[in-house]
Amino acid sequence: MEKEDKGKPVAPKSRKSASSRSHSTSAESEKTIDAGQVDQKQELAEDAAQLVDQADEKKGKKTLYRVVFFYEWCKSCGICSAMCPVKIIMVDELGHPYIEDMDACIGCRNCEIHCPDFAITVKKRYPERRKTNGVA
Amino acid sequence: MNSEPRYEIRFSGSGGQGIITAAVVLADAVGTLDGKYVCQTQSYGPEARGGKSKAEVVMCAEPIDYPKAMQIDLLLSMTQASCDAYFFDIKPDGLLVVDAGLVEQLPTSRAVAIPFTKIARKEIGRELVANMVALGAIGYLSGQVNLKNLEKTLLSRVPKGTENMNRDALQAGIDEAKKVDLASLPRSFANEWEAEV
Amino acid sequence: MVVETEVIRHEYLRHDKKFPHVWCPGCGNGIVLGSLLRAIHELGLPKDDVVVASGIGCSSRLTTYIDFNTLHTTHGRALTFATGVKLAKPRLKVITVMGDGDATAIGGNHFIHAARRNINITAVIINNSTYGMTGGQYSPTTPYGSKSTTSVYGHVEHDFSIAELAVTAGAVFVARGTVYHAAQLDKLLEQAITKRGFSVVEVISNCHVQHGRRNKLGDAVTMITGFRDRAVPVAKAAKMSAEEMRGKFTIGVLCDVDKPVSSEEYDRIRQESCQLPQ
Amino acid sequence: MASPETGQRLLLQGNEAVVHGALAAGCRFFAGYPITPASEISELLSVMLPKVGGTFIQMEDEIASMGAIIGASLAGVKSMTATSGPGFSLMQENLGYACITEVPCVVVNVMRGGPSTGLPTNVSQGDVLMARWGTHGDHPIIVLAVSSVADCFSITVRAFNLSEKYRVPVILLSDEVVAHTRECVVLPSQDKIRVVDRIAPSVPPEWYKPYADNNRGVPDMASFGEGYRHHVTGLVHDERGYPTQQPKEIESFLMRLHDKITKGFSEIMITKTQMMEDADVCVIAYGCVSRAAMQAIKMARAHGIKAGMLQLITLFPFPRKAVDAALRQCSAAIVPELNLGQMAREINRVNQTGTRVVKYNRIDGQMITPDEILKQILGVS
Repeated sequence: MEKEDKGKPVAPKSRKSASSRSHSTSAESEKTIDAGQVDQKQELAEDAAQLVDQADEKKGKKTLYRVVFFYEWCKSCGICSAMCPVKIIMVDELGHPYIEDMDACIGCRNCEIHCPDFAITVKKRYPERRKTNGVA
Repeated sequence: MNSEPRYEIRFSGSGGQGIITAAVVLADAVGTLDGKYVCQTQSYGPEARGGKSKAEVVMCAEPIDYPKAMQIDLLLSMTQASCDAYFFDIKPDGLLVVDAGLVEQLPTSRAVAIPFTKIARKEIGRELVANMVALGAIGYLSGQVNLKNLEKTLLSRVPKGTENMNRDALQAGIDEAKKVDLASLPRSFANEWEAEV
Repeated sequence: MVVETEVIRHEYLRHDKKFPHVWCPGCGNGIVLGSLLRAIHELGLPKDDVVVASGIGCSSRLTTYIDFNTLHTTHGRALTFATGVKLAKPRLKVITVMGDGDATAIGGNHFIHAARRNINITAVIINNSTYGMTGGQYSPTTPYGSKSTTSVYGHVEHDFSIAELAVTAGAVFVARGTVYHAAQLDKLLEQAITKRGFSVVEVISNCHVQHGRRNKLGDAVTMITGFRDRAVPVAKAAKMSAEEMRGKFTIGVLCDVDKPVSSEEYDRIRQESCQLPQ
Repeated sequence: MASPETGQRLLLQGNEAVVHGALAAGCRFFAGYPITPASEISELLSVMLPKVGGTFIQMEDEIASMGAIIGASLAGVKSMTATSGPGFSLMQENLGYACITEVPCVVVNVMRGGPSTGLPTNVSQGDVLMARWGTHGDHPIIVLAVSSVADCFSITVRAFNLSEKYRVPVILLSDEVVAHTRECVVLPSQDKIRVVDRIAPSVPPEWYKPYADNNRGVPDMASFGEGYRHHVTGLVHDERGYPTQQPKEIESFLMRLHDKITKGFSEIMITKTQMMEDADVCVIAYGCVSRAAMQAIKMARAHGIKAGMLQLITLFPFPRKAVDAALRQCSAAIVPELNLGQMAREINRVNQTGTRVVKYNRIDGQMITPDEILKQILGVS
């Protein structure tokens, strides 16, 4: 199952997102950060990783995120798209979500926590990405 | 009818007179300490509070099949109403024991009237223990229980601090019953129980 | 930082159950389940020590999917089973998940008495204002005038507030959240699970398929984002007039008090009487 | 109330003996709601349970009581509730839940006159078929009836043992007369009492299938919090405990519920015969009525009539073999009951010999007296 999680989303839908990703600029994404913080303020502060992110931003480096859809479980309800503060989650003709501009993602995780079907994971995108240590 | 005769006692009165407590103490003494088979039953519900109340003790040297009284050997009545209501299945040679102050019309001549409530009030100082005075009298008159065991059981069952009062009440009942000459009653069977006591 | 869904998926969902789950696309039940699992994860509760009991209804189906000791009981009775489990094995963390009809109609008596009794149980009540599973009949929280399959001419009865009912019945912790405010919901659930005593979290959720469609409330997205506009934080609501609060509801912690917990008190009695001469 | 001291003669009420039996069988959880004539069981257990490390709780109603004991049993604690007719009616839904989820528990129903509030302080045997068929669905259940204070102790222990062994709720039918009669009993010491406990799984948790069939038909039972995380549901479920709608799985599951009881018939069906060796007429009775019947049989013997007694202790599964043997042997059977013939109907159902089955019924809240039964015996001899 673990393999499916990582493998599947890249398959049919990823073409669009992959192509759009290259067009994004850092200026665009910075502009939308304020809008994206609506409901998530409390939790953002708690996290140590966030401090690292802030430090990175000061240095002019921006944390990149990757939104992974697990299409097997997706029921195309459209909530993720509606919840995205930077409006990068688009919906295709069949109702399946895809990312318009992955670099514009601010990592608010609104889509992830509002997905009723456990079909979205938002991950940090480091060049040398650490393995998730969240597993108890 | 039965190879081993049953002895059946019915306690009757009104709710609050301690009729059931008296029956339980007797049953406990006969069953646990005397070692006979015993069944104690009672009427439940609304009639146990203020209305007619009854409790029965059946004792036998052999296991008891039917747990309720069938033909009563001894009926205790602490009120007129209960006497009238529960007298019907007493044996022809059964004995009726009543509270002299509370039961005025006796349905049989084989009856003993002792003023239990008056004794409790005058000698013990508490009307509350009239049931124990009656229990003492019944224990003696029935001849079915070892009186020492009866006292022992009573003391183990009453609330702490009331032991003396209850013991005195029981003894007053026994003393009063000793004054009764059962032989003078018509068709007495006094000889049978005298041998046992 | 929220735990990644991938972790939740791998760690807490039953790998031998068929997914996706039974709920309709866009159903808030899934969002609440996500919040609940994140809260349990954040608290670091061992899976073996968690018991999740549910009643009957859409929301109550969630016990099937999660890898704890799960108990899918009869309609409205989840709290009674939970009471038995908790008292029999006090070290277990007992959480019940119920719907609005489940908890407050058929299970209303158990609900108020669980609150009064103050046993260490957390009750999560997903309120979607209708009986979804049985086909959209009116529930105790269906608003006055609404349409349902059993009130096609408009509902003539009045609804009540589950959270306020819980406060009055004596629950020591009562909070209300919505599926829109999912991040806040995580926190509320964490607080409720940690709280000693009977804690209640009412979650305002959507049933766009039954309640929404009949009352022209729009699709899942419209209903869920609608909660953003109708929800008022407790502190802010305190300054608003009744007129301003019309059609709105408060969210956040409504009640947080401390009271002796009956299950703990009973433990003490048990320990004392065990030492008495037998 | 003193704690029971083994080996000592004690004067106990039927209800009190049930309590001591339950404690001896290992009951450590009781949830109940006050109701005449079962309240003494609650009262005494509220005193006794904490002393032995157990739990007593008075719930808000009988529905909740039944739910709580199932919850406690799932957590690994032997549990019981006690009630009377109206409360027993309320328990039916969750009783069905205990049947389908195979949760061991004991439900004591001290029968009183019905229907509805009926006759709260009077005796009856009106709940016999309800005990068997009260909850919906086609399920097996074990129903036992007590007739004396000594029974109340020993049959309660049996009830727990059967419940634990077969993972099935056991209904213990008492009645107002047995419940409130005081008799002397000597409680056996704990080491003389055979106590059966449910079998816990021996496989590692990953291998555990909570409802898998085995040669006994009774799956091993893991309790909550022991590492065997599993799902318990009142929906028809597969061997993993998950809801199923596969006709094959449904049928094999429901058949297993029946089969496990069928396999245990010889142990489950308890009857008692007295004076049956040469009997021409038998009285088939249970509960308090069997006491009157026994007295009547002795009276009949004094009249020179060869009467005998078949006392049913297990009412369901119906002890067909014992009843059949009695019917074959005798020319007539008297079935006295405090209802309009609920067991007589069962007896007639299995009567293949043409033996005359005579019902004798009373529904006026009073006991059947030995004289009345004797009259019936005389009538058929």
